[in-house]
Amino acid sequence: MTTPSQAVSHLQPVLRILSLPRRMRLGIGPMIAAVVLLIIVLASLFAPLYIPHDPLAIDALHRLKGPSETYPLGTDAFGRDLFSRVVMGGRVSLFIGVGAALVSVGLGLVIGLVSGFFRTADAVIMRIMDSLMAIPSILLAIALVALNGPSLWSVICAITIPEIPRVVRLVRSVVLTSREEPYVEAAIALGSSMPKILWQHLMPNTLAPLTVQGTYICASAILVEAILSFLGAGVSTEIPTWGNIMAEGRLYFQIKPMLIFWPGLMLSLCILSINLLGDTARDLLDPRLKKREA
Amino acid sequence: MIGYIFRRVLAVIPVITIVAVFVFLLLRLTPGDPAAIIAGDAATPAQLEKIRTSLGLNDPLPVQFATWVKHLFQGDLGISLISNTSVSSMIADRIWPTINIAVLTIILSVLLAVPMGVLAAWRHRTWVDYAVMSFSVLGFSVPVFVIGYIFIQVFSIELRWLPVQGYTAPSQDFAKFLSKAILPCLTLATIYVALIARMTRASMLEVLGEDFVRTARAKGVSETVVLFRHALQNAAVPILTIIGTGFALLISGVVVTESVFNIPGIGRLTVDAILARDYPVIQAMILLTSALYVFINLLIDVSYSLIDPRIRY
Amino acid sequence: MKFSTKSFEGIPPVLSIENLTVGLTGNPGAKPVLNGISFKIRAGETLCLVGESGSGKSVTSLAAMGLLPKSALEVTGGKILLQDRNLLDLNGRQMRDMRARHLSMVFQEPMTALNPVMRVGQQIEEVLNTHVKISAKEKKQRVLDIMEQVHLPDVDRIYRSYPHQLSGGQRQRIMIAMALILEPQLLIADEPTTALDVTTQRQILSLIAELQAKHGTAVLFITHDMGVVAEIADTVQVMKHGELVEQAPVETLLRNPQMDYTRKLLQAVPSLTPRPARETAPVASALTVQGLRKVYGSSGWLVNREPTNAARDVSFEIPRGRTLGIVGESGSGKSTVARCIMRLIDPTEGSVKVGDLEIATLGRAALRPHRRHIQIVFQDPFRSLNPRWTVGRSLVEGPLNCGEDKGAAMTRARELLALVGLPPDAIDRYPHQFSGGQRQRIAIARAVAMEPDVLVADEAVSALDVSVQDQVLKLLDELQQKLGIAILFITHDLRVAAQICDDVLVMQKGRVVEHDTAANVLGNPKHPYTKALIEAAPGRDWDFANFRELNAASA
Amino acid sequence: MLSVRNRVQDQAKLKGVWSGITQRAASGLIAGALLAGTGLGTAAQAEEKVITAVMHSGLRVVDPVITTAHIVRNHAYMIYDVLVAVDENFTPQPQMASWEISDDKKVYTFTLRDGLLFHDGAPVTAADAVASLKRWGQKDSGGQLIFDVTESLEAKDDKTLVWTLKEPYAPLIDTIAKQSALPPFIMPASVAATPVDTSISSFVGSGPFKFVETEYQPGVSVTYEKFQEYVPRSEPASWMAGGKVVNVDKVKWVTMPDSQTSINALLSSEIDYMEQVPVDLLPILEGSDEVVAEVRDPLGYQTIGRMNFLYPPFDNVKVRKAAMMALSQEDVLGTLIGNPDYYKVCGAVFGCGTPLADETGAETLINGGDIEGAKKALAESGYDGTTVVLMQPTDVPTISAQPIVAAQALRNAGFNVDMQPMDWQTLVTRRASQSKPSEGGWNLFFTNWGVPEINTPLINPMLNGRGDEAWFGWPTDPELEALRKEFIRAETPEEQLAVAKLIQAHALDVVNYIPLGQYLSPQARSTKLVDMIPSPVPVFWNVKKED
Repeated sequence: MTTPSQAVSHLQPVLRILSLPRRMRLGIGPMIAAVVLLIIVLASLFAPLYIPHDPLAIDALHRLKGPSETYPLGTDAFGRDLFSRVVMGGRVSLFIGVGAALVSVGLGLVIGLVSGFFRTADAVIMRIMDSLMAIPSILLAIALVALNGPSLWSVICAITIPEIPRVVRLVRSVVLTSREEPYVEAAIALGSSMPKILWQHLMPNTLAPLTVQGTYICASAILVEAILSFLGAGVSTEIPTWGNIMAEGRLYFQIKPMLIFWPGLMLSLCILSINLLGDTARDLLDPRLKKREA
Repeated sequence: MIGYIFRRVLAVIPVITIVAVFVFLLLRLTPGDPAAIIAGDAATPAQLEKIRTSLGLNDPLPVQFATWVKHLFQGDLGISLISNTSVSSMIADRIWPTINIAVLTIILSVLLAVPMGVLAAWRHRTWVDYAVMSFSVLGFSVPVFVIGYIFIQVFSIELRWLPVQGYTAPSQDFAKFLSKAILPCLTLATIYVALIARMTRASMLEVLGEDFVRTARAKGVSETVVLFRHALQNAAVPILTIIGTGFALLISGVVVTESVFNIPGIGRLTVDAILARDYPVIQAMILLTSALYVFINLLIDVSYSLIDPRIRY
Repeated sequence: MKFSTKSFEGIPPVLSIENLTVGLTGNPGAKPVLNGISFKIRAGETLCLVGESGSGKSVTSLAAMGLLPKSALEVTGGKILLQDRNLLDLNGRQMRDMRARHLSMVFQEPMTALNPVMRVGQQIEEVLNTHVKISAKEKKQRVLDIMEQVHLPDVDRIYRSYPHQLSGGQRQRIMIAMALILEPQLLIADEPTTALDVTTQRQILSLIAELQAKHGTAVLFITHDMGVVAEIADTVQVMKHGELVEQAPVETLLRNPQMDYTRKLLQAVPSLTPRPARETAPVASALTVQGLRKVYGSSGWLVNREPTNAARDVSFEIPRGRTLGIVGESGSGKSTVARCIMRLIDPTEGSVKVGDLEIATLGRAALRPHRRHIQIVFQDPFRSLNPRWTVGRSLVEGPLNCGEDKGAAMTRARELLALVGLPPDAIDRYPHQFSGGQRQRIAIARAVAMEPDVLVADEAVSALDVSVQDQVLKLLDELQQKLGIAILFITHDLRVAAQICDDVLVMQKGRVVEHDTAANVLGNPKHPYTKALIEAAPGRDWDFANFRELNAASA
Repeated sequence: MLSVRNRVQDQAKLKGVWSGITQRAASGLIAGALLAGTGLGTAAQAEEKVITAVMHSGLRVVDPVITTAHIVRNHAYMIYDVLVAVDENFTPQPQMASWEISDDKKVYTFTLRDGLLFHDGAPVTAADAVASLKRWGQKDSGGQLIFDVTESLEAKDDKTLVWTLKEPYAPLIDTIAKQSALPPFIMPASVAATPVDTSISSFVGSGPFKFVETEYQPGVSVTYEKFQEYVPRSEPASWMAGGKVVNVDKVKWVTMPDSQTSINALLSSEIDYMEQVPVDLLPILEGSDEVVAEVRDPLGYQTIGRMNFLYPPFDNVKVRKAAMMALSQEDVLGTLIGNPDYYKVCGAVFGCGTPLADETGAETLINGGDIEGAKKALAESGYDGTTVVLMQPTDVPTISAQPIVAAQALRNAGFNVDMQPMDWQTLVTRRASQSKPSEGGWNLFFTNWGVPEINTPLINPMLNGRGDEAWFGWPTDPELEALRKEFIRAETPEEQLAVAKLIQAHALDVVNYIPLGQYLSPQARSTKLVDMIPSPVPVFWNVKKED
């Protein structure tokens, strides 16, 4: 039943995506970023399959050693294998990043939609969000970690909560501006109910900016985790993260800079890639930029 | 205008109230006992209990909250549970290093970032643009403390140009202040420059596409005038906004930088207080920084009307 | 109709464009945006460049100014000679020196073309700062002089004003003052009056003519409006898709167009003569509006603002199958009325009855089932369809809300697409795959799918080129005949109103100043404001579609 | 609430928050800019001899009675003096006072030496000493024991203090001469009147240094200046005893959050002294001619593990023994310190290098552990797999390794370990909780003690079998209590050693706590600092600063 023209039209989205870099004149940066990120993600994901040591295994006789056959990147202050810790740390750091991004975007979307829709709730919600915004996020995060103990979830939670108001504001502003769009007014005229308009017309508009925001949150979460670890309010060292590997390593910065260099490099590369991809996504999704390109 | 400011100030009240309640509850629900910290390693549970009672920590929460708020209204931020000195004098002692460093950082950042952003927007899609953008993405991607350590390693240890750490009040010795403040400020500025340069570029790109820029060019004015006289002022509102919201970022940077460079500012005071559960200090600091954040953003909102005559309140 | 009859025999050209070709930057294979354009303008001559959107008019003017966006467009061939210098050979600095001194430009949108954060006096003075060295006092004097010349009132005050403190007309006068202060040989005016109301447009056109006569400036005037062409042109150039179609002195072109495209373009211009009256069988009223009033911005706590009456005491009635036009300039309150009737905003007082049902006072939820009786088509075809939805999904949204079966709704959607003249496969496509006119058809189909009694068309053809405008108007007319819908047609364009309305209601500052049959309002206006509006309509004495004077037909 | 606190609050109110801040505004940036070129700022300081020292922690609490924190004790040694003090042979010597003991060993008479002055100019009287001792006696566990048998403690005249006991208490002089954790510092009687649970807020002492109150920033820096009127004893300084001769004008303690920064600051002569250098970082200092790294405190620290006696599995002595068998001091110390020059495997609960040292019962600990034996012992103990809640502090480097190493060893032996990370402050709070481990309590944690804090049964906080009154872990151990009483009654060092051996054997038999070995903490100083005396407490008398 499929006519050739239909087949082409089905393929079109795919073709559009494939030709995106060329059409947007993106240059090579985002492509490299994507490849780097993919490598980091895969390497972290499959880390348990190939790491030479248990990242927690202590070797008291081989502390702070340089690279060797047994320890490809050397060992840390506990005699644990740096290589294994860095790749396993990547798993956790990425998990924190993605987790924080998903949770804050998810919660922010719901709260933002509610706020954009229920005018009465809006005032209250926005005051609470303003208050949360006003509290410096790092202090809030330290306090939250202190509250819940340095478990993975409490760190994610501590990173997420300060991000939520930003997401809520974003969603709300998209909802409020989209409400003025003629096609939304047309939908009102067509008798669509408010929840339906909200979900079918307005919510999809938030997805693009939320995707962009999500990448930034993901990047910043990985970074904030490192800072929390640095300040002594991070995840326990039993769960290696790039952040706490660096935080532990900073004591030995001058005698073993590699302890900071490797996790720092991975972290920076990873965040760099995510940010670059986020920028690219934003450029692609920003209608104003699009207009200018046209 | 006055009415607007008045309304904005009124709107601050619920925000600060929520912050106050939130922070208070957050801390009191936190496991952690200042008494245990005061008493040290060898204390017994009975001794801890006595200290708790004497600190008022065994009163019911609402009573503790009411006491705190009552004192707040009298301008009294309380007494540090740990050091037994007044919180306001602790803050007063330690706020100046932070303010001096922060102000210097902002000045430095704006001076660096705005021209960078303008240049990048002007030379959109050229190597200049890519260089500025790469820097600004990089600035976001490296943890502050790593930047700090790199600076220390390079400028203090290898080159021996600048001191490793510390702080001297500018009133005491301005040259010394500068020499000690430069590395922390540069460290702090990295992320701030990245942020402002990005926003300047984006905002300039938008403005440069506007009709009046074309009009200016049609008049035959030079590019410098187009960029800095016509475009920049129009692009300034989002740049100012980001400087305001970036204040939060600055705070988190300050907390870390003060640790790396050993600056006796309020950032470290707060972190130490949180780790030591020094409730009055934490409450005062979070309240103060929140109020400062709100106030700075209020100031920035009001300053919009100076930049853009269309904005009137 | 009095056309310009100046002769330019023997006068040397100020600007000659020879075989100008402009292509996409870095994409030499693509079809050029301008393809071998050549023309000349002589001193004192007004050359009108006309064409529909995308014909390359503005690109031509920007190329002449050297202001093409470098990243998108580049000149690939030809010459632009100003007197004897080829502008394309100049470097950036030399070109900057040329601008404002030898050639200058006025843009379409005077609000955005002026720097919003700079006082207008300084913006004019900046031209002097850039190009001449005279004392500050002299500069100010020259600025005030030129401001007087463009007939700005109270020049000292306006000198210190910001653009947003001025009216649209005043801003455009500032733009003209800025363009002419150094008395350039060539003025390029790119749709300078399109964003203005007709009465203001008239003033600006005569100002340009006046200054041109005074300084002997050559004017390259870009417009899509044939009325304006008839008013001001000496010579006309018709453009289509980056190529010149026809060039002729204005009268020749309007009386005796040679090319098919020109003829089509002219024929699409709606006539100011009202459509023949339709017989008025006594039919039931589809929409009755009584004493409608909308007040914005009441003073609240700590806010002390004067409330604005956007609409006051508006009453009318539209019988089934008839069209009522509301005309007026911007800010007259016509759109407010439309939005109140649609209940997109809540009227402050008054009654809106669709058939016998009072909808002005119904609650949101109670109103929803009755929405299908009254539908709307918006001005901007690019924003009135959800870009993420297929056409089919947009078309069935309303019927599904009314509880219709999805299959049946889709079938009906296909029929509707055929009805509005679109292919059936359009149903699976997305809005961006259609042109503006096609999208407006889809929007109409979407409204019609609800089988409404009343259709509100809010400037529904204003954003479209005349040829497309013509088709959409015809479509509305057809639909009305087939379905018997009552149409409330909101427009600022008297020509359009004349073509489609049975009755016309003229609004000014929120009030109805005249309400009568189209023939009476347009043919025999009573209210001075209506008279002024008609008076200001450019080319109002010319019957473009028939290439002759209007009164010739009645004579 | 109590008077001192209120007084401070009132002052704060008077001052107001903002006036305090605005006053200092004058000395902010603007003033700084004005002064910039003049060089006024440095002129006055050039002639002063100032030692800038980085201590192991910031000073926040200033009451040496309310807390046992080392930094507070160190601070107290700067500004206060003590009646008697211990020298490098662990022998008590007169400091402020000489003493005589009556023949029935029930009356101790102390005589204050001449020239003792408080920093406010008032002479030190016996009444001040009485008040100070009484306040201390409410808090210090050794003091409590003495006051349990005290008949009276009173000032006979300005110089003479008489302490009458109900029964002889042999270790009295040792107890008041101890240098850790709570030595009885002598304060003015008015200050000592502060209730023992309320922190004092006065800084008036009679020690060799005066506290510079205006330069005190809690947690950041504290400055002491030489107390010109202080009269040192004529004997040479030896540990806490002897003449406290001050040879510098000022000593400034600054806190640095990170040892790396301190080391760099020391290398670039920004500071003169660093109290604790992580052993791993010593190589950075090696190349420098201007900095010396050395061990000043010959005893060092003992690192220990403590179990909770109230809840399974460690309420069962067999399980405790199995756990101890699994642990190896070498592994713990190797991981914690690394360089064997700076650690010592030592099974003595009273610390090696002390008079009472004995290693009975610690064989598995000092010989690399016995995992197989531990497995077997655990199997026989009836351990049912109950989770061991192990508290791991994440923010204190000197106790971060022990939990990690121990968790691994215990898991190897068959324990089910739940290592819960937390910051140290959470840990100190939580260890005070007697709740079930699953409800906010705990089973096992680690900490460190300075050896002088644990070197006798009287002061060792762990060796207390009084149940709920005992240190965290709350063992109820009448036998231990009996042995301690016996130790108190012992009169000669030989008798004391004999009892101490019994206590050592008993402690390890019931696994009162697990000594995990001893380590030394090197300090670093600029070579300009000379004549620094060895001492377990970092003291700043005797030391000279060369130009």
